[in-house]
Amino acid sequence: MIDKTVASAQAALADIHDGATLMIGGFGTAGMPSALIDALIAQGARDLTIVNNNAGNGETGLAALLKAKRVKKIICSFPRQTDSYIFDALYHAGEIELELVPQGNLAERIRAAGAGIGAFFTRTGYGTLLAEGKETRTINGRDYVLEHPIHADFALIKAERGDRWGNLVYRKAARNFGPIMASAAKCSIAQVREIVPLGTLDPEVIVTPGIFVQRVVAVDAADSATRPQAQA
Amino acid sequence: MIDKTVASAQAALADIHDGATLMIGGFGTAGMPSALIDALIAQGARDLTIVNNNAGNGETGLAALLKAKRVKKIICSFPRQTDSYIFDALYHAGEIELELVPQGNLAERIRAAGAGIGAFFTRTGYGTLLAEGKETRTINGRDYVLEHPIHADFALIKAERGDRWGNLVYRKAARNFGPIMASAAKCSIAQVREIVPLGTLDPEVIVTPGIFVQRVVAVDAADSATRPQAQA
Amino acid sequence: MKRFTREQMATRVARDIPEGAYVNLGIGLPTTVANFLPKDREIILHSENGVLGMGPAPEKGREDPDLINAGKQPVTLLTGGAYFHHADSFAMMRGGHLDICVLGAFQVSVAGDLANWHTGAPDAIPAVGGAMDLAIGAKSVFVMMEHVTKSGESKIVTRCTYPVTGLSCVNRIFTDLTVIDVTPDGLRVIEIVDGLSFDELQRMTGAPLTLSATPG
Amino acid sequence: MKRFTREQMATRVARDIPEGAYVNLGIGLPTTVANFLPKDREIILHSENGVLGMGPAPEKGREDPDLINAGKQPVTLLTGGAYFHHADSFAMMRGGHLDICVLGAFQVSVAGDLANWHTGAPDAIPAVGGAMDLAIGAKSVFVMMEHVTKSGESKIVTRCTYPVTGLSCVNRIFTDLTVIDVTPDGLRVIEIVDGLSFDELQRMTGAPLTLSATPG
Repeated sequence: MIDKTVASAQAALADIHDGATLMIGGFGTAGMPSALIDALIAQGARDLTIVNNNAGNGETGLAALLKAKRVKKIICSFPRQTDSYIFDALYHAGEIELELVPQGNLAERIRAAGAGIGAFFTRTGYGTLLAEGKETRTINGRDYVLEHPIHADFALIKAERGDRWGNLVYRKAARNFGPIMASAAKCSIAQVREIVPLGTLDPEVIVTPGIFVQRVVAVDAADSATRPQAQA
Repeated sequence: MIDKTVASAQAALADIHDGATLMIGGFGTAGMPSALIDALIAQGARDLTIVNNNAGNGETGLAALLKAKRVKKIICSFPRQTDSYIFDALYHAGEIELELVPQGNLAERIRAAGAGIGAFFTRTGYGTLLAEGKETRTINGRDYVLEHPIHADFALIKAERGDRWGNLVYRKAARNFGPIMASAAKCSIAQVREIVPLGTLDPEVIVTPGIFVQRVVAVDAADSATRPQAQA
Repeated sequence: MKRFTREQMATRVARDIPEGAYVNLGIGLPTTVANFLPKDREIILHSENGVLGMGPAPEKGREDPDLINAGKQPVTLLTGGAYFHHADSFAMMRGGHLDICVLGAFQVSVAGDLANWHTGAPDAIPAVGGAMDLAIGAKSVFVMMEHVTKSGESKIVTRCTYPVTGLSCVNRIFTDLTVIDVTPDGLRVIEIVDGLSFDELQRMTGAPLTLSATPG
Repeated sequence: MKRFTREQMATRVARDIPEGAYVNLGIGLPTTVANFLPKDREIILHSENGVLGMGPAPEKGREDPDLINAGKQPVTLLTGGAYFHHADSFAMMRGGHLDICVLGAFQVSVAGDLANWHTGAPDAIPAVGGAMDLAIGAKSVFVMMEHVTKSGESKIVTRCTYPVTGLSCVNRIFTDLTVIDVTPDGLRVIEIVDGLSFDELQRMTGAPLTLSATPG
């Protein structure tokens, strides 16, 4: 019997190696897999390359991972935020490498990795600093830049519910990078609020089919600090 | 008030011009928008370029459009079927042009058009007749072919339910090309079994957000000849 | 000197957003346009983080951390809205499906080049987000900005000195002094704040202007 | 001469599909493998038209025209299955997410080149479907075919004479006479039908074979 559920975040992350490339879901804190990140900090892997939209908020989640000096390089679109002071300090100290990618190119490069695309021409970034040194081409009178896929060893994502086949559904705008990151990593690990019996998730409504997910771990509701008291 | 619903298939297709490129949803007859195709035959537009996975089955739907000699060219992956005799005869008579595209390249080229991609490198087709004359490139030791997007003037698709904003949900494997074709055409027209009030479709479950759809038309259940008597 | 207030600017931008438009409002000043959209128009707001049909901020205490806008502020969803993932969301932006986006700017050039993501200062941490995707992807790009910097320099320029976000992408500029169309023939003024002459406006602007034959 | 029956071939292929595998079965003979999968293994079948977790044919009278396989035959969905659109479905195939695909073939070469979509006859209407995507996309490509054509020619060749579907893509060949691994060192026989010698097999095969040290 297929059973992708794992008993704990600790067990789910046991084989993450030093130097690994990790995609971490979320847009700010929405969709950020905080329980997995906490377990990753405890696990100890270092020299990580992290792919995320941002570079951490406050001192929890991704920011805590940065603070623990586990991250060699970050690939993101929007590191600078009002509460990104941990990243800011590391960056100014030259202790972290930054690859800044326009958000749409970030999403498309992740999607390309999952879809087997070798490279693609995009208009985004053409003529800007972020396309410097990159191949360009004019197609039907419009200018494009060639961008390559971003693959990862692991993806750490947050979903709302999952089953033993790895099927996932998300909650509102916490979906964001989860589905595409799941498709782009060799091993995708989803933190979910609830593991449900196979068949509970409507086949019309599953957002990430289990083929893209290797491990599913339920985290305590109490752990999901970002859950609202009342739903808006 | 936004209202993308249209009273009839006839009205929905009134402005399709001779020489237009049309995407038509469906994989075989599953997801084929038969009511729209019937209305298109009545409407009379000719010299059409059709993008579909197949080239018609029997004498209804797409096959009937071919039989009426309205199609100049077809872009598809699998024209030859046991019941594709209308296409077969036109093809052997030299009365229709065929662009044969591997199915995954067809899907990806349609998706690329909707997503603003200028071109992409794909492994599919490399070294085969279907890549002859196309640019190739080796990326990380693997060989790729460059493929370009397929845009359309109109997309004719079939969905299960739609609302006045154009939001759509599909039914089982009839979903197939619908969502990507909707995104790739200047004007996308969806035939639905039922138009529902705005808000009926769960925002987590909408497959095609209304931004990709310009017109929605409900067709009589009786018209949907392919509906099962009992659901499997 | 008289200037359009921020509310007047937002109202003016909102006036140019028609019924049924799909619109993305950038972070900062553009976000405020949402509060001034005519109530009799159905306008569908897109948020890059996977939301179409974004509604206003929730009541206090009803915030949901899973439902935020691009600026990470809590929002709501209108009836008819939908959620989707990031690649689909950016396909909407990059594939030309948005009718209008409204962006802030450091500079806009005569050619419609936009600079709004980076001052180029060596110690600044660069951050771009979805700005470059919006700049090249929306059918119409509106810029909303002060006409001059705090030190009095024109933000409308012959050539951007800040790093650009996109080339030849801006269609209309809304400042606290004027509304200007970016055309192949140059910058055409279609509206000026009351009490300011065209010549005075030209003197405060770092690129040549022409007066539209049919001012709006 | 003794040969594996079609049922034996399908059973043999099925034996090489492990618990938990994501598998696509091509049109024709490969489709029959579904009927021989070991009952004690959970194996997830993919259909290119947007189905994961495809189940067997429905009972008579329970067919649903919206739920078909790649061959357009009615199927069912297993508990835990899912539907998705065509680009997502082919992303699974092209992105290397399928563990195994099983395809029919006209010819397979020593290098693992596959020819299965087109005879090359000038009057033939070409049709390719998803064959080229499966050939390059699945982690393992199994070919299932008769060992020789009706006229007795080997379908295993030094070089394909039919138009190829993909280059260096086949991993294992199941014929009615043998099971062969395609390796960088050439074709290694891992199984032969009872009563047929290696030498006899080699004589019926249009490319050099070696006998595996550890025949399966």
